[in-house]
Amino acid sequence: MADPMKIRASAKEGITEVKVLMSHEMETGQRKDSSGNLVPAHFITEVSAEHNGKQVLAAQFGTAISKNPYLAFKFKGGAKGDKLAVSWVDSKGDKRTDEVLIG
Amino acid sequence: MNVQRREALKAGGGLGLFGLLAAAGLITPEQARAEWNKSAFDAKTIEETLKGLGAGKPESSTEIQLTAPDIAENGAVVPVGVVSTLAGVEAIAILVEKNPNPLAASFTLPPGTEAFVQTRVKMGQTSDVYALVKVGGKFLMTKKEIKVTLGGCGG
Amino acid sequence: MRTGLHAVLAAVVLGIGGSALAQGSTMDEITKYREMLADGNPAELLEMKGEELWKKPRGPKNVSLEQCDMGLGPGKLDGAYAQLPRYFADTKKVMDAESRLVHCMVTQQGFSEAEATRNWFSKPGRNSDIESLITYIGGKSNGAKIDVPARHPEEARMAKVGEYIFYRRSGPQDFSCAICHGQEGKRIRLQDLGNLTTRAGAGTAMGNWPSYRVSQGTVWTMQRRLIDCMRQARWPEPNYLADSIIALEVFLQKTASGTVMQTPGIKR
Amino acid sequence: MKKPLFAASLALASFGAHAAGNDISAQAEEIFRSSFRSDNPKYWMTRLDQDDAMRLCSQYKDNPPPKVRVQIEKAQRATIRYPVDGKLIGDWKEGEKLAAVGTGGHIGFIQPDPPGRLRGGNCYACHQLAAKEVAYGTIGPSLQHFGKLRGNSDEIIKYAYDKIYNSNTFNACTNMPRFGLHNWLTPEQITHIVAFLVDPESPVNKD
Repeated sequence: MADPMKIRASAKEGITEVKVLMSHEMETGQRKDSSGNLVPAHFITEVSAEHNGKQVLAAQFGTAISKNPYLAFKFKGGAKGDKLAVSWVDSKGDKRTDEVLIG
Repeated sequence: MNVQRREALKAGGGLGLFGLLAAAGLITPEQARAEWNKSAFDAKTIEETLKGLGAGKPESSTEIQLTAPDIAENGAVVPVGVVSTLAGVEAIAILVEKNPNPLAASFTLPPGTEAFVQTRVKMGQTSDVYALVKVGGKFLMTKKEIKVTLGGCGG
Repeated sequence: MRTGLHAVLAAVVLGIGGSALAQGSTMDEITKYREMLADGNPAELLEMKGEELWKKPRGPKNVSLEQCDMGLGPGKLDGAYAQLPRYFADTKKVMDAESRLVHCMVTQQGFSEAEATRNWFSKPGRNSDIESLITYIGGKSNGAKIDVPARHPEEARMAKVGEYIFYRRSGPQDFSCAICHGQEGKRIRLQDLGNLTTRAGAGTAMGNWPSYRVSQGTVWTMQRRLIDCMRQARWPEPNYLADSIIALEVFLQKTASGTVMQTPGIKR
Repeated sequence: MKKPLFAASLALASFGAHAAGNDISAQAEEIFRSSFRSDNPKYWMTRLDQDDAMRLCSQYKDNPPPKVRVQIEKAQRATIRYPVDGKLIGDWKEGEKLAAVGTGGHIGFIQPDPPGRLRGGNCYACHQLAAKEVAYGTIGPSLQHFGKLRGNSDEIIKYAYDKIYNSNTFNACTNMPRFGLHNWLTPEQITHIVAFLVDPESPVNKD
């Protein structure tokens, strides 16, 4: 099972800033292992963030996003204590959702 | 995490993340985006990528800012941000011209989300990096060169 | 300057300052690069995982590591890393954070030493519990002062051994640690090289580890860092937890004592 | 390249007995030596052996007293070998490539070099050379415009060759490796790097 994300969400002057770290190998499909064989691509393809159940960001990733992806964005609204959830799904169908309260 | 959602995610199978979220009642079907844009992500040139994104030939704009260092200490992790002063930005994409597949990421911004994203990309070599922005159905862009440098000890 | 010709050449060399200006902006951009990475250090993912591993009952004895004594008493982690390596009376050995952690995994959780150290570093597709645990343990000393006075005779001896190894040159590149880390204000390519013979230099180096290495996509522990320095010197690799590595750590931590830890770090 | 890189230095004539250091050095050497796997291939372990220059430099923390310094420099000068055809200046384009390559020579189990890995001089790790390469180190002096400033007389060419072949000839215990002595670079490869430094057409002197 995928490891948890680290999410920070903080509201200030009507804007919520969200910073997310996801734990993922982000294999490009172009790396060779020690015996010279190509390691198949395995990477997060889609990310979605919802504030109190309403989507505030949808992202699609390619293999060029770095290992252990980082993502930051901002949206209007959001108050301390609101729920902020981030979900991802990868090219093998693995998925993960984590939720924090906006601080 | 909400139990219902966990179950929905487990049962998801081939629906795609946003299809799933829609099925779970978390987002409306209108919000459920298209499947992963294979043709754009598999494209090998900037032109093909723009075509895959339906962006045609975007004009360059000074109202888009690509925040990134001119020089990256390592190509495996290059911080890149896109900010725009334009109102009503609907989507943002980041492209690295000399990567095997230029498209690194695309973002859909629902109303209320600021024209601001930051992430980190891999760069195989020194290259132009493009920030593409969709606003009012129209595509605009800016680009800058980021130099990728080698480390000293010899790998 | 031993020969006339050399003296002339050296004088000419000193006169060159041609691209100092351009180089200034190069280093500004590298600083910008490092600053952009500092917010959102992926080491935090390992820290979270390490905390879970620390608290979870594991191993043949199914106990957690919460009673592990890292030098400040059972379970006392705050500031412990900053005071390692140190002499432990129960093992009669000078141990660093990693050897002490493995000791706890063996004596308290019942792992064999081979099991405990099998994945002492990660590779793509192979996680390392030790990496996560050390990131967590190191993080518990964030903001703490490094304090390794090496007063115990065994610690003092190890500091001397470490100093010897620091200056020891061999291999097809004539390297020693001191070659790159014995002078002030130098770089290799664009990477700043700390002068590890000074308190400030050793402090900057020691206080940032464990550190996320963007070129490697994971956190490196101090053992991994030093073993890899030896690999880069084109020497064979010392064994994990070898006394020579612990001795180097004592020497460096002693020099760095008094500086404040900022960990986990993030580096190239 | 299976030949021990170290053959040349092991063959060096010995001068002076094992450094008579303080108490700790024998013990420290023992601790250091016992840190390695006993099943390491023999030629890996030869990389831990020290010739007289290494031993003396280690003992004096790279700052030997004048007498020892002279002794080292004299012995090192005697090690320099030249290409059979006697030509000390090669192809600067080859030299440019060699100056940039920092890989090669890694052994061990964790991250050895893949087969066929290039081995170069890694000059940019420590020196500024061509203006276009911004990622240069500062452990050694800047060598930008080396030829432009010094010309390309036979004397300069020989100095550059000798310095790369055995840096300790001019400066005992310098940080710079002894590239020729260790067979890290062949005499021919050294002539290419010499050309990169002195050829008026080389980017070291052009820009």
